[in-house]
Amino acid sequence: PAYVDEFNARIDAGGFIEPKDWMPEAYRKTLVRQISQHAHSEIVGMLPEGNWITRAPTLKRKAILLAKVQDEGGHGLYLYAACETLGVSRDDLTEALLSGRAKYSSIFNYPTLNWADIGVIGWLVDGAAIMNQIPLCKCSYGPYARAMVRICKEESFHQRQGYDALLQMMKGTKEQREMVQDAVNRWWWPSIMMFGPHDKDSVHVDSMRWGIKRISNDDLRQKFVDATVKQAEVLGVTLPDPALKWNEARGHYDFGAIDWDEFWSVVKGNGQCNVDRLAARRKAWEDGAWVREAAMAFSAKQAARKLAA
Amino acid sequence: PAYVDEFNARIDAGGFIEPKDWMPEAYRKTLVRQISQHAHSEIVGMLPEGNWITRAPTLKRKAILLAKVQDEGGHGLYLYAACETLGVSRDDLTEALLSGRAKYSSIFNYPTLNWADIGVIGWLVDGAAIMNQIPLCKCSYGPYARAMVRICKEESFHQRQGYDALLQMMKGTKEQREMVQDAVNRWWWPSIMMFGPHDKDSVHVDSMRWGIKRISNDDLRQKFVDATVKQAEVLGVTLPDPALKWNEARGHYDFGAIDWDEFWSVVKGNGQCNVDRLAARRKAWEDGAWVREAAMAFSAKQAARKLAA
Amino acid sequence: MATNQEHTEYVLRIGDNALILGQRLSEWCGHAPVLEEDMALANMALDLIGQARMLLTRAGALEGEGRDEDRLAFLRTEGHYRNLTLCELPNHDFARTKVRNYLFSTFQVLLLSRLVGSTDAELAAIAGKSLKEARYHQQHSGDWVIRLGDGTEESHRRTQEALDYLWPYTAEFFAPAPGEDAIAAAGIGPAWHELEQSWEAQVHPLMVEATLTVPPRTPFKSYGKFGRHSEHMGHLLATMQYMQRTYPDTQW
Amino acid sequence: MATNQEHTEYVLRIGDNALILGQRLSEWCGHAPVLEEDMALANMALDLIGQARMLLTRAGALEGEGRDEDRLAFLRTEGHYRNLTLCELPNHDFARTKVRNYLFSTFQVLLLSRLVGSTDAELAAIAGKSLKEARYHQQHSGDWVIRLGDGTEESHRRTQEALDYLWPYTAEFFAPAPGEDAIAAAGIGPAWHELEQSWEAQVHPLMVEATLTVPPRTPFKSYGKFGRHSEHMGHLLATMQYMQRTYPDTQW
Repeated sequence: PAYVDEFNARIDAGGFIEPKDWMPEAYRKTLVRQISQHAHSEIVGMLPEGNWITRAPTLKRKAILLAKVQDEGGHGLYLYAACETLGVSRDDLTEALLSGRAKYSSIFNYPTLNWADIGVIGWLVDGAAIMNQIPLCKCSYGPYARAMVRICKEESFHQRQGYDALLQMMKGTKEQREMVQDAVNRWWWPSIMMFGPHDKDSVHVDSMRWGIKRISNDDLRQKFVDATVKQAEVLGVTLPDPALKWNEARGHYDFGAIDWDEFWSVVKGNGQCNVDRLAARRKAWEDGAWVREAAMAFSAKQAARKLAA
Repeated sequence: PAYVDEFNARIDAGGFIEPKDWMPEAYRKTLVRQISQHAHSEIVGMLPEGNWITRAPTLKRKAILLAKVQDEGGHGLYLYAACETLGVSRDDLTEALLSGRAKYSSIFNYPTLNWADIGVIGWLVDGAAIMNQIPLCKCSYGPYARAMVRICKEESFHQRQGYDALLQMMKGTKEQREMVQDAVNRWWWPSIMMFGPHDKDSVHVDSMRWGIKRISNDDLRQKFVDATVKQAEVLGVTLPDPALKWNEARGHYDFGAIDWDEFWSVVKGNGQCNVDRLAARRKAWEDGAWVREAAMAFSAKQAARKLAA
Repeated sequence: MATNQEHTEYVLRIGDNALILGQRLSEWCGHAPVLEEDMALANMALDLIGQARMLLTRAGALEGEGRDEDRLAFLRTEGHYRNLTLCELPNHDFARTKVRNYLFSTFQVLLLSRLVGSTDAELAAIAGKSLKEARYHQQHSGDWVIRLGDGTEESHRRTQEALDYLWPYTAEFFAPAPGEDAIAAAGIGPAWHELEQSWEAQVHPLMVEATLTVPPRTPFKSYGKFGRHSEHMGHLLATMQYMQRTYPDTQW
Repeated sequence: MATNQEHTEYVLRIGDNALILGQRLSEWCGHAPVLEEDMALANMALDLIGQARMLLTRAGALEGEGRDEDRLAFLRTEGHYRNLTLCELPNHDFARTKVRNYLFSTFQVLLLSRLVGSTDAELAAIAGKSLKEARYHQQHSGDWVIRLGDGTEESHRRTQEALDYLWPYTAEFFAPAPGEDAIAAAGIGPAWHELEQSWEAQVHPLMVEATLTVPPRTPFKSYGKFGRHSEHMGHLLATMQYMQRTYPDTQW
């Protein structure tokens, strides 16, 4: 029918779909799944970094980290709001997260073990996230695209701050350099895995067709590797992949085989922190139930008072 | 009647009253009050010292402190058991403590603020406790007297350990000596107050008549001061009382006026830790309810199984 | 005339309040009842850490022994911190966190309002920058105290318990501190007892609106601002100082 | 032949288990559900700290760099601790505490039973002294697991949750560690995977008696004994190391 054609034409022309426009149910579902997963990742992602706020080594670093984690909460908010334009409430999304039905980025199931992890998360994890997200700024769903513009801007700032923190540490003591190298060793492969399965194993062809996803996993991953190798050199750290080397013919860096068993194992709940992360979010939610109830009860009272007045 | 005379004769002859013996109700009540208060003090007293177990500076000191706090739990157990011979259950006594009806020694409402506090509690607080308790080893109620014999022996050991820890610290760095002096400054007056109000203000004359209390508050306090001044000199710390000086005529040390307002204020619940101490005990009790219920349920099942077998 | 030491300690008291309460609030991050509060609490922690940085820097300059904000924040021993005991108490639940924020920020607004006119121009400038933040903290936490106090039965009970628990610690706000009169005479800042009446005049009506009962004053005393803290402080410091203690003389 | 370093690390792994679990158990002091458990938990913490002292002293002697029990206990950075991750996990509730103690002490009894015949005579002597304690821990915690598992509905739920939470961490007990084969060949002690069958053979029947379901093995891996810990470890160390970090080179 006409509205299907209109939808397809808009997509093909690179235009935006807005909340009030007609859209296929599968498009809506795909978006809800992807945007909420992204929102949950922001929220769960507050935990590994939050783990170091109380132990940040200087007040300046503490302030930077607090601001960063606060930004992540803000990203979560925009993204939940974008989801709500698709007719799903934030509470429903939260329940899906807490029950384990909804996913979040597996990267946050790795622990933050030393202070350099904070810098490395900024550099590698936020760096990989940005690679993934920049194409989303032009994705076909308007509210999501606009949220991503703002998020990408802030993430770039975080990435630079993370990298700067590492530069400072690499100029410091032997122990600091060891911390950075240790953190890089632990975060490199998980960061590479953030781009998801190889294109040949990827199941989200619809996302491409609908203009939600615009560049393939492998292309993004290659782009990330190419950019990161140089940054690692400047930093003076070794990326933990002996197969990593420049391929003149391809004009790209080759890199070693990814351990997909580990990837799927973490996705399926067997990462080091899956249980603790969800438990922390559940505890926050359950401990806070009385607060949310109180806020609602008070609003109702206020409304009743206004009516009576 | 005859049994009253027999009771009084036994007391006057310095003999022991045993659980099965007849005793005046007021005697029983006084004992329950005093023994349970003492038991509660042992239990609450685990908290200020427990505060430092996880931060003890060496493994040896950690072990000593753990053993000491464990002994205090043991003292609590003997004393509750002595109370139970008077027909009151441990659960009832616990409820009395948690509801605030029963008292415990006010000394445990002061905070432990540096590691030297642990040594000073051993030296001064346990020292004062021993002074108070040695006469109780000959008190007229048999189970209490026997419990006190064992407790006094262990307390003397604790006192010596505490004093040794302080000697070691005084041989150490300037910071360590400052810690010891700071701790002494904070604990001296509260220790002096552990002997209770001046005899002229004391209301427990019956305790004397019944052979529960055998030496007056002021006499015990003087004995403690006399013994402690010399130990302080050996240690090289200053007791925070400018009025403290040898009185040749009395053959005792004179000392300054006690701040009874502070004493009563802490007794009445306004010490620095009254609220936190009771809250900690209440939380332990409430959080542990399911464990106690499980243990009872399991016992009942076991008994039923035995019966059925 | 106020001595340099009195002046330093006066500024330290204000800076340590911000530092230690900021540290406590930052513990909430990722654990708040709603996402908006995760952000609000992180934001307030950030404000306070920012204030602490300026104030400790100023205190270090006054002291003149070359201690910067980080040496002061991380490398003092417990007895040298000058914060109010209230600021170091554990967060406990959301009610206690919000009631504390309200009691403290109300005090802070009054203090900063006076400090903007300080004869210490740097202190005045810091106060000027901080005042807006403190006002927001007061507004935000006051709204929550009302909402929780007048919310459900449970929220009322928890909020009343929070007030009962925290109230005794507020006496310390106004306890005379050494050198305060000289500080006041020099126009550096008020003796804190000067703020008591205005503070009470703001707090009581809000508690009435929140359907809460302000407990009577008792002889309870706390001594954090004199360097004698609660048992909670040592644990807070063990965490906060960990990196600086473990890796001395290191740049981050 | 086992190298000196392999031998040192082997002893460190055993010593750090005792140290870190002892530290965790000591947190219960004054907060247990019944007085008898306050004492039992303190007693077990004391046993473990005692074992840690002997084992770290032995490890320090093997290492030959002059580090005594306290330097090893308090002045290593996180990545140099070799304890099983299980030992560093927070106590959580009484059920998790008891299930952990059972899972760990059952392992420890098997290990110490083998170490009493070690070619390292000092290690053998330490194992001899520690074995009785470990047997008591196993008996005591096993009794509690049964009591809680087969107690009330709530205690069953909590105990099953504890087992579900802790079980994945037990895989680490038996994961091959570098140099273990050489250690075994030298008769110093078993490679820990040798103990797996006996451990499973003891644990499963007890869980059945406790009416609990042992979860299936998953690919979950933890790496504490290789020096890669959980996020909980850093917080434990911040507290435990506080005094030694704050006052370096001081005798206590």
